[in-house]
Order: sequence, then C-alpha cells, then structure tokens
Amino acid sequence: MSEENAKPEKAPDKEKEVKKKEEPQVPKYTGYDYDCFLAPQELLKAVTKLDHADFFLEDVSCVDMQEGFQVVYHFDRFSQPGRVVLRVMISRENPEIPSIYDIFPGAAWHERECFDFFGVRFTGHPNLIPLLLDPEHQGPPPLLKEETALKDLNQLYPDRVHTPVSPDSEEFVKEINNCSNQKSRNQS
Amino acid sequence: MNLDLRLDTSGDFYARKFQPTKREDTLILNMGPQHPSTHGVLRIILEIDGEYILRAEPVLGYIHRMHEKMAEVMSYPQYLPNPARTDYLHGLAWNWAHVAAVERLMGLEVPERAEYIRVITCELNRITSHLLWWGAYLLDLGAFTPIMYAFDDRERIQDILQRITGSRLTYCYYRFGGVSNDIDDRFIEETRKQCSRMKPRFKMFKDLVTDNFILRKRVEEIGEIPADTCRKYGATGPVLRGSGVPYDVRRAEPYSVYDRFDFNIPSYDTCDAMGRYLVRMDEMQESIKIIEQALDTLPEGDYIMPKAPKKPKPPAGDVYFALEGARGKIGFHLVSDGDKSPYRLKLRAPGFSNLSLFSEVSEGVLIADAVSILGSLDLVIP
Amino acid sequence: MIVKSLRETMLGMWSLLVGMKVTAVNFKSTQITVHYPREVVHSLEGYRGHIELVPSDEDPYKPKCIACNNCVRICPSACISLTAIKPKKKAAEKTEAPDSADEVKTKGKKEAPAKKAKPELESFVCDYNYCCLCGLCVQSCPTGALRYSSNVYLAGFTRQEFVLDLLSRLQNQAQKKEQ
Amino acid sequence: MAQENQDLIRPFADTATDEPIINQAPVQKILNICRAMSLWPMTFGLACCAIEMMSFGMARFDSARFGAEVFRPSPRQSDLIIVAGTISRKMAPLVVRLYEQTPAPKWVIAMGNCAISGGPFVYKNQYGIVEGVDLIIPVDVYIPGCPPRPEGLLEGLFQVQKKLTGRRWWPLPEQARTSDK
Repeated sequence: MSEENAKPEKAPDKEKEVKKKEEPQVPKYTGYDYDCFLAPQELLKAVTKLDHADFFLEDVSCVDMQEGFQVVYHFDRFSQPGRVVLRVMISRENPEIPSIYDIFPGAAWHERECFDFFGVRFTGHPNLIPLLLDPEHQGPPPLLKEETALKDLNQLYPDRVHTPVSPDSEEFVKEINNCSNQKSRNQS
Repeated sequence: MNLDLRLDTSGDFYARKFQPTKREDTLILNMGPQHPSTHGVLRIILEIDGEYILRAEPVLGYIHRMHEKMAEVMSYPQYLPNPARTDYLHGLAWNWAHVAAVERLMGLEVPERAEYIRVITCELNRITSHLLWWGAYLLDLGAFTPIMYAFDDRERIQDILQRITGSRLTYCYYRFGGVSNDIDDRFIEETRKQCSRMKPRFKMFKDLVTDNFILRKRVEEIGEIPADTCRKYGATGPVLRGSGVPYDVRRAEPYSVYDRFDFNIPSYDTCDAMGRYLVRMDEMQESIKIIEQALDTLPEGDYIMPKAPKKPKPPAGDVYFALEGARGKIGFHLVSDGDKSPYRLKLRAPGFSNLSLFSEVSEGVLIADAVSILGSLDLVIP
Repeated sequence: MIVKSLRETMLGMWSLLVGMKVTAVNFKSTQITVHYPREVVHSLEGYRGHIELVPSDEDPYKPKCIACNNCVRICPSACISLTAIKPKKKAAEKTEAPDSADEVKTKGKKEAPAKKAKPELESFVCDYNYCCLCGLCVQSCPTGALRYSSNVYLAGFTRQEFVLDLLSRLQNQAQKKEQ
Repeated sequence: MAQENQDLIRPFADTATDEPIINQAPVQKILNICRAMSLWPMTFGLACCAIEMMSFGMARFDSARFGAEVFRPSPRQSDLIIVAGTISRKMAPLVVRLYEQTPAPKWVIAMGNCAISGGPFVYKNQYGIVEGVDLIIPVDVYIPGCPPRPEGLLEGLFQVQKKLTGRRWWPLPEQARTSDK
C-alpha cells in the first residue's frame, strides 16, 4: 500500500502485511470461475460450445494494452451459475475479430459498442455502425489510451497464464461443464 | 467539434443506414427520441405496414454520458458519485457495484452492520424504482391515476432515504469499506412504519390495476419472450423471470449477506408483459420481506471499517462483480493496474441487453402493443 | 362461447367497480399535497444542498477552514477553488526553523492555539453549477469546516448567480445573527 | 471551459419570432399574466432530472396549482421547455429542433447542473456532451442542483412568471427567507 493511503489511518501494520502478501498474487476474488485465453480463429468454436452448454452472454468488452486489444467475453449460466471469461488478443494494427452475432444475437450491440470505443472491427457483423457515439464524432475512438499510458499483460494480470487454450481440449470442455460459483464461494 | 448540428432533411445517419424489408407500400416512421413513451431518450425507427410493425430498430446513445471514460480519468473515490447516474432509478445498486468491485479487488472485509445497511437501503431503492416503473408503465397504457398513488409511496421512501443518504435520486452513500454514515433509530422506526404501510397498499394496487380487465387486455399475451430468446440476448432481471427462469443474482451468486435472508424469487412462465408486470409487483413485496428481516437482525458494530482506505489503490488484476439491480444483472468489470484510477472499467447495464431483444420481439405486432412491450422491459437507457 | 364472453364482460365490469371503490376510499383520505410556498416539506433534514463554511468557535466571522486543499483535491467535478494568504510577515519576523516546525504542528492538531502559522483564507468559491452533491468534500475536511446548506430554493436568471462566494456568505450570516 | 467554447457553437437555435398582432403594452401585459398562469411545460426528460420533474407534477408538489399541470409531449402545444438532464452531442440538434418547433412566446428552464453547464460530466477531453444548454438555445431560468428538489423547480416556475409579469405572485417560503442569503 502506498504512503498516501496509509497516512490518514496511521499506517495500519496489519493491512500492510496483508497487502504485501497479496501484491504479487492475483486478487483473492476475481468473480471468474473459469478464465482462459483463446486464439482469435478459435473463438467461434469456443462460443458455440458455450452456447450448447446453455450459457448466456453477459457482455463483450475490450481492454487496450501494449500487445494489442484484448477482447473479453463474459458468459454465465442460469441453471448452474458460474462465470466463464474468454480473452482474445488481437493486434493493434489490424484489429479484426470474427463476430459472434450468429451464435448470440445479443452480442450485436456489445460489439458495436466496442467498435465505437476502440475501433475493433467485427467481421461478419451485419450492421457495424456507431451505437452510442455520435456518428459525426471526429477523431480517434474515445477509449483508446495514449501510447505512454499503455500497460502490458504482465502488469495487468500478473501470475496468470497467457497461453491460448484450444476449445477442443479436454480441459476446456471439462471446465465449462463443471464450472460453478459454488466452489469458489466456499473458498472465500 | 462539428459545428453544424442542424439535421439535414433527407434523413440523418441512422435513417439512411436503416435496412427496411424488401416489401413495397410500407412506411418508415421515426419514433422518438423525444417521445412520451420511450422512457428517456430512445429513438426507434419503425417500418410499418398499416398498424403492424415489420421491423424496428432502436437507436440509442442520446444520453451516453461517457461513464467508462470518466472512470479512467478520475480516481476511485472521485468516481463514487457517478455510477448512480448511470441508472438513476436504482442508483444505490450501481453505487454498491462500484464499491464492492473495488473491495473485492483489494480484499477488504466490510463490517456486518454496513452490509445490512446496504441491503436495507438498496432494497428500499428497489421499491422506489419498481413503483416508478409501475406508474410510468400504466401512464404509457393510458391510466393516469396509478402514478399518483405510486409517487405517494415513493416520496415517503425517498424521504427516509434522503435523511440518511442526503439525496433523493442520485445517491452517493456507500464508501469503500462501509457506508458514509450510520442509520439511527428514527430511520429504523420510519422504515418499519413504511413497510407496514406498504403491505395493504399492494392489495389496493391489485384491486385498482392488476385485476382491471382493461389492463389485462393490454398486457396479456403481448410481447412473448421465450426463455431461450432471453438467453441468446442476455436479458436478465424481471424480463427473464417473467419468462419463467427464476434466475436472480442475489440467489445465484449471493453477494453481501443476501444468503441469510429468506425470500422467494417470483417467476411467471407466461412469458408475456403480464408475467413481467407480476414479477415486479411481487418483487416489491419480497423486498419488504428482506428489509424487515434485515431490520430484525441488524447487528451492532461499525458502519464503516475502521481502517477504510480513503484513496484506494487496488493491486493489479481484474475483477467482475455482478449484482441484481431493479432492471437486471449489473456487472462491473474492473481492470486495475495498481494505480489510483482504474485501467479500464466496463459497465454492464441490464437495460442495454434487455432492450436489444426489442427488435426481435416487436416484429409483427401492433404499434400500440409495441409501446406496451417497451414499457414492460423497464428501460433506463445508458 | 356467448356464455364465456358474457362471463368475461361481467368479471371485467366487476373489476372496474372494485377499482372505483379504491378511488372512493382514497377520496376520503387525507390530502398529501404540500401547499408549497405557504408551507414546506418537513423532511428537508439531511438533504445535502450546496456547501457552506462553518464559522470558527472564537470568531463567527472567521471560518474554521485551514486551507489544506483536501476538498479541492477530492472534488470530482472540480468546483471548489480557494486561495489562502500564507502568513509571510510573521515568518519573516521569526527565524525559519521553528516556524516550519510550528506549521507542521498546527497542521497536525485541529485547533491550534498558535494562530501565527495558520494560513489565512482569502477566498473560497464554490461553483455550484458543476457540483454533483456527492458530499466528498465535507467528509474529507479534517477540521469540519464545511457543512451542507438546506437551501433548496435556488433559481435564477443567470448561471453566474450560483458561483457562490462562501466566505462573504459566511460574513453575511454572521452579521445577520448579530442583528 | 464552457465559456471558451461559447462562440464556437453559437448561434444555434433560430430565435427570430414574428411581431405580435396586437403590439400594445397594456394588451400584452394582460396576455402575459394569462400566459404566466397557464404555462404548459413540455415533457423533455433527458436524464435523472426528468424523474424529479415527474415528482414536481405529482401529488405532493402538484404543479397544477400554478397552472403548469399539463405536460405536453408535443412541442407545438407547449410554451415552457424544461430541459431536464444532460445534453449529449447526439441529442443537441434535436434539442434545437424542438426549440424551434415550439410556437413563439416560449420560455426555457435549464434544470439541473447538467443542463446548466454539463455539471459533473465536464472534464478534460470529454467527447460526448454539450457543456450547457445555453450554448445551443437561449435560457431564461436556471435551477442548479444535481438533481434539484421539486421545490427548486417550483421556484424556477415562479421565476418564469416573474420574468413574464415583473412580479412574484407567491410568498417566499419561511425557510428561504430565514436561510442564508
């Protein structure tokens, strides 16, 4: 914890200790039950699998970082709640990713929002026009960060595996079938 | 900035981009953004054949207020007042989502009393939100009287909340690690009084409106949304529960102390506007149940953790925190880089997903029914 | 078929009657309208209006504010601006070292008896047009020098009217109290 | 900030109006009193303040007592525009159009800080909102607050009446008189 933070409450030693232990780790609670990286070309396959497993789409968002744009898809399930997050890395020079509109029509607006704010192009999207932004908006997409402010993957997600998982792999299938927030809840 | 903001007469950007069906003799009608039934500023481009809608496309962003960009500019405490303005009817839930996401990321333990206070105030706020929806929805359907009754109760609850939180609508009450000030005996007493006052009111609402056959004709079997459509579009909240799926974040992913209370999750499998209507009416009663239980078991203790950080700097990482708002699942995806302001904040507004299924549902219905469907989705457009 | 529709109509008519009964019952209930300019809502307690300065205990013309700028820093909409005169004259009289030590002490303590090192507040302006009434400034104040006003009756013809000079307001209030 | 941009955006709304048919002072005076007592507001809820505008019309505050009960959805039937909420750049042309569609003796209330100045949504490099409705249409009365209480809006209504007729028709509430001025 920073000095600034510690000042008003007279440097709580205990909290500092907790912080020290935590800092190198991932935060205790992330809200995710299964977290995986995917290669862009395998996104559709993975999403189809999630569709068959009765997941619904929570949202599609995008994080701008040094390596490129990380498009983040959140899924959850009504019957057996458990959050699955898919992360796909795409390059800054050519920000293109297949649209999942055909599988989840609800993604259409989320994708348009990402297009608005980051300029990510979703190939196969039927109607990729500005949604929230003024169509006469000039200049770069508003949520792009400046070159100097960009962080890289290890700074943002320390201690996490960044190697893409194949949606055909047993691990993926097993995880999405078994994931449920019950087990992560019991831990905390 | 583009200086010429005047509209050109040949139709603006969205009208030109609108893809009508290939049929002849249809009319393209522009509804909104300044329209009494669109609840805020929503614009819908309709292609109609007589009174029937062939295609509807909502256009939004007329009150886009750059919340996500603001989060990156401001520090965590400075962003506190803003989430409540995203969904101004259920502001406390958004306030809570922001606070809780940061707390989870930092691993803060909130005192129990604070959790109880949060539950009580959030549920009170949920009732005000549903009451307003109830009044406004019936106003859309042509009934003026109910909104007067709804506002009577709403004002009373707002008085209670205002005494504690300081505002009537756009609350900024929760703080990292607790709430900004404690509740007192008068609050408890007034809340109890209000709860016991509300109970017979629900009976009255039922007699006055729910059983009314004019209303029933307007909402029954209108706007059927099958459960699978909800899943495909990610619709949550009363829209989903009106389609027969008893999914509630308070039960599915219990946050705070919700797992200690006994409450039902109302759901109706009629899938129509009536189902959604009844879900909300029942939900208000469930909220009262929760409030009374919480008041009964309110523990003593701190209302904010003693070492609550004034300027939090959560560790690097990301967190997704979801909670149940009046309109559905509110999600906060917070990516932190260990600095004093978030690296990226993504808000999941439930109204956004709920509205996106409108164009599918409204195909082939009458214009008057479209208004009914739109109202039953209960929108606050982000 | 006819029986069914007839039955439906009868039930419908009955539901209307029940509704009318509710209206009739409420017709007799007490009025909830507050006749505004002649009477006001009793529940303004707790409402956060714009901020006001709190006078210090000794002198009602002087604010408690110590010009620490905490409120300026925390304000999300940057609507507070304050300037303070640093007590230069007195610093010149003294040697430097004890003065700085003194200043540290006074900042640490709330009501320091040594008035010398306390920076004098020159102006305190709150541009109410940008305020979002979050109350973070009041909470961040170390000396409790800010409070909420319950003046909700503001309306004017120009927006400059709501750029509030809180220091002169404080002095006006003190004057009023004396009278 | 907003003041710097002022020249850029102005002039926006077309404020030209026709001369009244009977342009004589006493007639206009009587007409103005009539107008002041039956101001018809337009439902122009843009954001949070719209909800407070609704409670202003509802039972507790009951704007009907001052002749302003008929919230008209159409600009053609109203003469008081209560701009309640944030004006995004996307909405700005439509605000101007609605203003221009309102028939001539018309008054504008900017309700809430967002309408006055952009309020809490003003920051450096913001890309989406107009910093104050007075940059695009002329405003008669400002009501600050975020959101203002319905009393504030009632006071605003009185101010419009004052502007029209030159006097305040209703007593000042006790609290406002005693509270710090």
